[in-house]
Amino acid sequence: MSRVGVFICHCGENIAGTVDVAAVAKAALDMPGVVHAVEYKYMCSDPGQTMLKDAIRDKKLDGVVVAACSPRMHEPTFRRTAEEGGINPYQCEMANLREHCSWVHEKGEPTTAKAVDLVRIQVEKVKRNHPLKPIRVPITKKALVLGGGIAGIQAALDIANTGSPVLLVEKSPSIGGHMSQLSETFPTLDCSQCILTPRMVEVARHPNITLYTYSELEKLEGFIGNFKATIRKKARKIDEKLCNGCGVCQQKCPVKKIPDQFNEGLSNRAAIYVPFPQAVPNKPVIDLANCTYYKTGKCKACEKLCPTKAIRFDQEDQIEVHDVGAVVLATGYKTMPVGNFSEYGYGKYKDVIDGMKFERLASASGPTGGAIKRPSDGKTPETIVFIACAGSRDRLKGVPYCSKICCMYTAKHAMLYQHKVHGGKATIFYMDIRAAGKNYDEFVRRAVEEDGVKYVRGRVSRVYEDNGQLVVKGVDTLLGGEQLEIRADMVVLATAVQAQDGAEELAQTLHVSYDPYRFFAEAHPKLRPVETNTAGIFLAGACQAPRDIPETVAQASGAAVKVAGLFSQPELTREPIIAVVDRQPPPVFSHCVGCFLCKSACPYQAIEEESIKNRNGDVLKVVAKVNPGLCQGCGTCVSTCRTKAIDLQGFSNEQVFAELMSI
Amino acid sequence: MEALQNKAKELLAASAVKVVIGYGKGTGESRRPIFVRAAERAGDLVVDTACTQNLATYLTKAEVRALGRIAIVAIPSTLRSILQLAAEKQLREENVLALAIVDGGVRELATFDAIEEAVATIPDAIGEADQKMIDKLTAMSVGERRAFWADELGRCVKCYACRSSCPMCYCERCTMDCNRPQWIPVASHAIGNLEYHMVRAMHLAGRCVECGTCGAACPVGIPVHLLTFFAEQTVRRQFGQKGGASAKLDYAMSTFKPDDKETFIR
Amino acid sequence: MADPFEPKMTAFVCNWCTYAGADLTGTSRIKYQSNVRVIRLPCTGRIDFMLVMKAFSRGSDGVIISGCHPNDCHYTSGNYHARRRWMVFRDLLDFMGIDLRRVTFSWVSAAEGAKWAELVNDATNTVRALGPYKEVQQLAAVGIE
Amino acid sequence: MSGNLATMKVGYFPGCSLQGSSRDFAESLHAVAKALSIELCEVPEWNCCGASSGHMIEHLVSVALPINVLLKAQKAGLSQVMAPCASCYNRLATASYEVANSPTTKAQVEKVLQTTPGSIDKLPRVLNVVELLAQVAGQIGPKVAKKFEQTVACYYGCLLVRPAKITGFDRTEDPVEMDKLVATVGGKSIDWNFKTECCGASFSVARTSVVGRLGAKIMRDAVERKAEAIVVACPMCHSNLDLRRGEINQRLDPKTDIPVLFITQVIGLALGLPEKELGLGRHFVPVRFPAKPVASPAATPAAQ
Amino acid sequence: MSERYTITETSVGSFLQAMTASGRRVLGPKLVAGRIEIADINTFADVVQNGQSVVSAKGVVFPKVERLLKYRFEGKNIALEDVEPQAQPTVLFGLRPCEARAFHALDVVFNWDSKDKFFNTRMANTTVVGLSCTQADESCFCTSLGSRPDDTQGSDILLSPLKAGGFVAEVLTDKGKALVALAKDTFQPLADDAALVPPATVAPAFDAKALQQELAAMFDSPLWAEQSLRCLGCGACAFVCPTCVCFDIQDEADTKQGQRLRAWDSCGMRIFTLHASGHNPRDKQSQRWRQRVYHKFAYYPERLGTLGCVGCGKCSRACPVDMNLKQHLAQVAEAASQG
Repeated sequence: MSRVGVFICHCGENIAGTVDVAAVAKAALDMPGVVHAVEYKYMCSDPGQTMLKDAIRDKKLDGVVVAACSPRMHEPTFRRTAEEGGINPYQCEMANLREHCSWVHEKGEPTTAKAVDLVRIQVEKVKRNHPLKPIRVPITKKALVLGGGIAGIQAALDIANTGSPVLLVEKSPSIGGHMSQLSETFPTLDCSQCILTPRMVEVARHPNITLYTYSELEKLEGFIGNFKATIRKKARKIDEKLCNGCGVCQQKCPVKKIPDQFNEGLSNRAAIYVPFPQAVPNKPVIDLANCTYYKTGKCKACEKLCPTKAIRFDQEDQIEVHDVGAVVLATGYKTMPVGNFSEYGYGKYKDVIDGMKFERLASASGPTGGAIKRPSDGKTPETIVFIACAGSRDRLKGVPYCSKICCMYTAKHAMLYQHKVHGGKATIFYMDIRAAGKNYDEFVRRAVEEDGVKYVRGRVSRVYEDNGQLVVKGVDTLLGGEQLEIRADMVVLATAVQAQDGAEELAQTLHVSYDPYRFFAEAHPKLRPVETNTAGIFLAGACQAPRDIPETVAQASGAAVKVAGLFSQPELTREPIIAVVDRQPPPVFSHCVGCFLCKSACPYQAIEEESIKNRNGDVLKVVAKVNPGLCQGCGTCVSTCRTKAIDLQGFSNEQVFAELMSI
Repeated sequence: MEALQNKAKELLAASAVKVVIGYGKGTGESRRPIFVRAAERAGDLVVDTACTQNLATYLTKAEVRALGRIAIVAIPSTLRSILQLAAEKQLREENVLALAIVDGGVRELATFDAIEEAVATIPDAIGEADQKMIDKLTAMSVGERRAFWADELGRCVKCYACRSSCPMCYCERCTMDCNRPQWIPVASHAIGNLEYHMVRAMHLAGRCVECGTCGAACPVGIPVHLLTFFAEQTVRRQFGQKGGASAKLDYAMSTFKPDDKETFIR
Repeated sequence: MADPFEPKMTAFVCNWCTYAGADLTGTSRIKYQSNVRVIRLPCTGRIDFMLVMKAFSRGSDGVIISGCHPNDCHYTSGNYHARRRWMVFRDLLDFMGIDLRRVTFSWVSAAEGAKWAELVNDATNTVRALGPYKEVQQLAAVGIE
Repeated sequence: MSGNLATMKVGYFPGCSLQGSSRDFAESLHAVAKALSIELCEVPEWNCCGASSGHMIEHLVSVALPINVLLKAQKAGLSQVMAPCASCYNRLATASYEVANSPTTKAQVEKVLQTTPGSIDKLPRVLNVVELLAQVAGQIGPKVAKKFEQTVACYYGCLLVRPAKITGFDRTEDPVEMDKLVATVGGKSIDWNFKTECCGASFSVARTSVVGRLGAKIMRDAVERKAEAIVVACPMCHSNLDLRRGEINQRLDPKTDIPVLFITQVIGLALGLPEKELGLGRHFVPVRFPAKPVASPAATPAAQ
Repeated sequence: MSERYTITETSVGSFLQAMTASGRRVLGPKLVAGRIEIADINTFADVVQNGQSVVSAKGVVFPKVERLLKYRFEGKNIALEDVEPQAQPTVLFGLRPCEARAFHALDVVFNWDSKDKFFNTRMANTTVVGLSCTQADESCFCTSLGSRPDDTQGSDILLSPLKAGGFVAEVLTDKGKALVALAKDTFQPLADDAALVPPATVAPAFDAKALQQELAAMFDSPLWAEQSLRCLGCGACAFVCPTCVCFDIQDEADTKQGQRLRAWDSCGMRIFTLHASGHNPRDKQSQRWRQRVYHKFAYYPERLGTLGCVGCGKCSRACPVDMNLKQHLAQVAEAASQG
């Protein structure tokens, strides 16, 4: 027979003013199993808590019900007190006499009656509580960062600087991401590469960072603190140790006419190449699709001429498996393919380009050395039109969301154009100008007021060529919806930002959820923006939603702190409110029949299959097993289980049933 | 019938299977499940319209499994049972061979894929009389329905013939037998019976193969199968999923769609 | 004159949205009828359908079930599973003759203190109008000699 | 799409114009359909689609009228209904869309159409003429008797492909289906920029000056890009560019006399059908290749 | 020495009325929705004269659920409340002789050591009017158990149909006399030439006495596994059986009150012998099936001096997988004879 103590709090007048606490105490004393019931002005006060502790000792209580405010308020407090009093903290329950009773009902008999019921419910529950131990899970203090753009770089550096090792995995041959392609950055107009390159180098040099470029994550198993990551290092066909990045191979390679992705196809590269001069690592990679040797079996010019003999045609992909404790997703974004905007003539007319191409044109390291020349004939465009929201906020043919960065970079483009082409005329068609951010609106104003960029509020219906001249046909909604036809030398489309290719597959490999646009979903839109719903996996940058550089960097540091926080603990301790599958002595072993319907019900992939074997190792039964590291304690499996073999600690069938029976 | 007997003889002779579960002659005109373990007994197998019991129930019985690889004479619902049992990891492909009765002849279905194909051709329809009864019930007022079931379930003696004969009720410990807490009263009084049959129907929603064997098994003639049929139809109507359609798990009650259409939640 | 009938209302709510919402009702001092007794569970996904039937067998005149709005589940999808369960269980209850006007399903978020009060009042009034759930409560005596 | 032509049966909704101003469209359509063994079943007791007047005055009427037609078609066992007139097509499609997407509208329509048998839930699919021909494009190629070796400008106008959520056919802003058809019969279609510009539509009668101005832009671009003919799939586009050519030419220099053909006529010619059957004689701008340049402003023809 | 009368069918009607008038509840085999149930008998026409009810009449003296006691929690104390069986005087009219005999098998258990108040009160208030069978089916085997379709044991009055219509009423006990006294004038003295409809012929399939001996040596026979392979382990057989007496005692309680119930149970079910440890001495269906046979045909006669079976065959008819007890026992006997 259990010995329960009931402690009723007046909460000053908050409870006692409405509920007859003395009557509640008296009634409680009559409840089977209750050996002690008192009321007190403030249970949460020091004397209150001391009272509780003393009672536990003196009355040899094995269960405690504190009838006071909401458990969401003080449960931790009183559980700690109960523990100090010498019983298991989970032998303490709270009856919510304030939020759920005294504050919401009128003074009177029915309200006191309800208070008594609320106490009885918890008494019945606590009588069936079992001592629980917090769950302890070891942590591998090594982080995996996916994506070597600015987000990944920032996160990797911040984590590495806290002293934990980091694996930085980038699928392309160099880190740097989109930012390395940008010319200058809003709202300060400082050169993108000038601020990025030092960070890239720092990553390469950092003792705690292992860099995996030209590599991809194949598989991620396990759970928070205990992931197993399988990484595929694609064969560069280069011995990175020997290669000194002299670049001879690039010069000597006979194949030269391959559109250069880094320059958005505005220039060409060789079949063996370093993506860009500041690439980290500064080691080339052989593009198998275009290499003469791989196509014809002859050539090997690079091999012959390499001064350090670093070329390895026989090199194979390598698979490496690493234990990591946390993962930061920083896989970035892509810009929308403009194919479905044929009315803008992209792809049809050479001089209709997208924002990223313009970045390369405007970049000092770009194919034109930063001079704005139009692709068709290299002529400097005297009139240029920018079309904002090419795909963004377009439910029909594009994406319904706002890509966030276009307003700013379009303003920047126009500004750069005005700076580089004196007397040039830049016009921007826009829907709305969204320039929220430090110094952002000022920046746009500057474009309008100082650089004389012409903003036209309206959409463009079509871009067409009228004997060799581009004509942009649009409407100016501010001037009474008058149709405009602007003859332009060049048109730049601010194409929408989209989730990276393969985001969906990656999300599934990692079991993180994603939104309808394949951006990774944060655990809570406001309060947990850098966490995913999968413990131990965090988000940084544009893989979560369109982001600009400052936000990306801030978020990356945020994610890094989450990782550091996790790694700062000796081991993971979690509330033991988790599901457990029963285990019975032979011949039953468990009441689980192994139908595993619970498995698909679990939001956390926490349910595993366990084979129960005899001494000779023959499998006697395959039953479910809950991974305490993954289980979050929702209990969905419990109500899915027909045989009642799964139960939820802290909200067990017996407890809930008893609560119901006590009403 | 000969076709089946020959097939059984051949399988047993070649000991491709250790037992053929089928129908044999029972008391009077009735048919009973039989277990043919020797080629020379294959002649005992009977196939006719009286063979309506879903024999899949035996596939999960330890005593039967112990005999070795099983060939089972299968009516459509038996095939669905096999798939559902497979989806619930209760059955391995190599342990069972379905002998489907198709217009008198017999078709050997050795793989789950083959069974899936066969099942795909089964129309989603229950017996006409049963459907009529369900429609009649749904047309009643809620009070009339309560009265109907109070009367029917009043006869229930909790012999659990429905549960024991159901191929999907293979749990070693049924909810009914849980006593900490005692979810369902053991006694077969009105509440106990109501709760028992409610739980059974819910546990079969999305898993029921609509064989009606439970109803047929009831010694006091309670149409308990209407409850599971109704639950199964509800699942099909609302989620388009059904029990025993595939050997891969697709259990409506442990999956969801964010846009499941519901109108009653305020 | 005999006491007017006061319905016994039992509520099953999730800890993160509705229970917190009900807390907010309290902190905002919004008054509602005191008939309801709340049983707190981590998630609507944890609510075993039998609890609902049991509540009636045990003499409740009405039942309230409430949790996080779709998309807001603290456990990402517990409420979606729960919703499916109710979609089927509700139909079954109805088919077996249980009066659905006595079962109220709702999503009440942690921010919807007012909604909780409204919900409880509406449900309680509905059931009060329907009267005690004799039809089921009487069953308790049936079949025992 | 639909494989065996022999069995292809499509509902046919003529609407007012195909019996009046655009008989040539009707004739060529039937001729081509016959040649491609498509059975056009006129929707029994069809009624006005409610275009222009209808939907400007009373929304419910503008939806109920087309739905009534579709119900009749449904009763006649037709799974697809083809409306050659772009305006009819647009009304029918819009109506189907509305009842499918607005329960309220659906309820209202069901109320007013109580007497018409059938179920609004499974209405026949609505097609325009290009859509239909696109379906059987595969069968046209082999049947070509003499290649239609002209360079044309395919002009879609506004109603055929817009609004996209309703028509759900072709690329809204930059359609290509007609161009593809022209290609299949050996023709060449120019890449131009007025494919979906407004032709003035029903101003054709009310304010011809508008038609003149808009038409001129369209014709200019087409001619500059060396089009020898305009190909349309809409009675209004046709009459505006053909019947109102005088009005248009007043704003053009040089003036142009390139003919305006219905896509059905183009295909008909390629299939080697006699000009008479294709109603080529009914055009105001004579169908000649190459069109001879006009000297004087063409007098606006007297109304017939 | 028993009294014998004749009674016409119409007089039976008035006899029934007299019983009801005397405040007795009259139950008997009656056709309800195509099933024979033990239900209220109002007129003679209600009585089904041949064929077996699905569920036996056992429930009249041993209900499927009966309340043994009630209690309330008053503060920390428990207030017990004894309940008396409400035993309305009952006549079981037109009962099959086999069922009539079955009450003895219950009696020996309920009065084995302690006397069961509930059973005895109900029994004392029950009068059995048997009716000889003139038809039987493939599941009947009373004759194999040394009984007859017109056996008088267990009946207070036994009716046997006359060729000429009406019945011979053999009044066997004081209870019977008391019943007759209610409508003495409906009975006529028995004429010497009264010719009975010959009772049903039930060919003996085995000899129960011999079987009891044989079973001693057959505990480990493979036959049990063989026969029970198709057994589903449900309780249908036990719950329709007129002699099965196993019950379960259950408390149904909450924080305010509770009651103790006695409910039918069956040895065919797996959990019947399941220990708390998880160990189950009768884990296999074959063991449970064997137990059922031994209990009725070996242990009963050994310990209680009577068979635990009356050969009514209800179990065979109720079984969802056609476990035919008669056939199975015959099989056992045969196996035994072959040694």
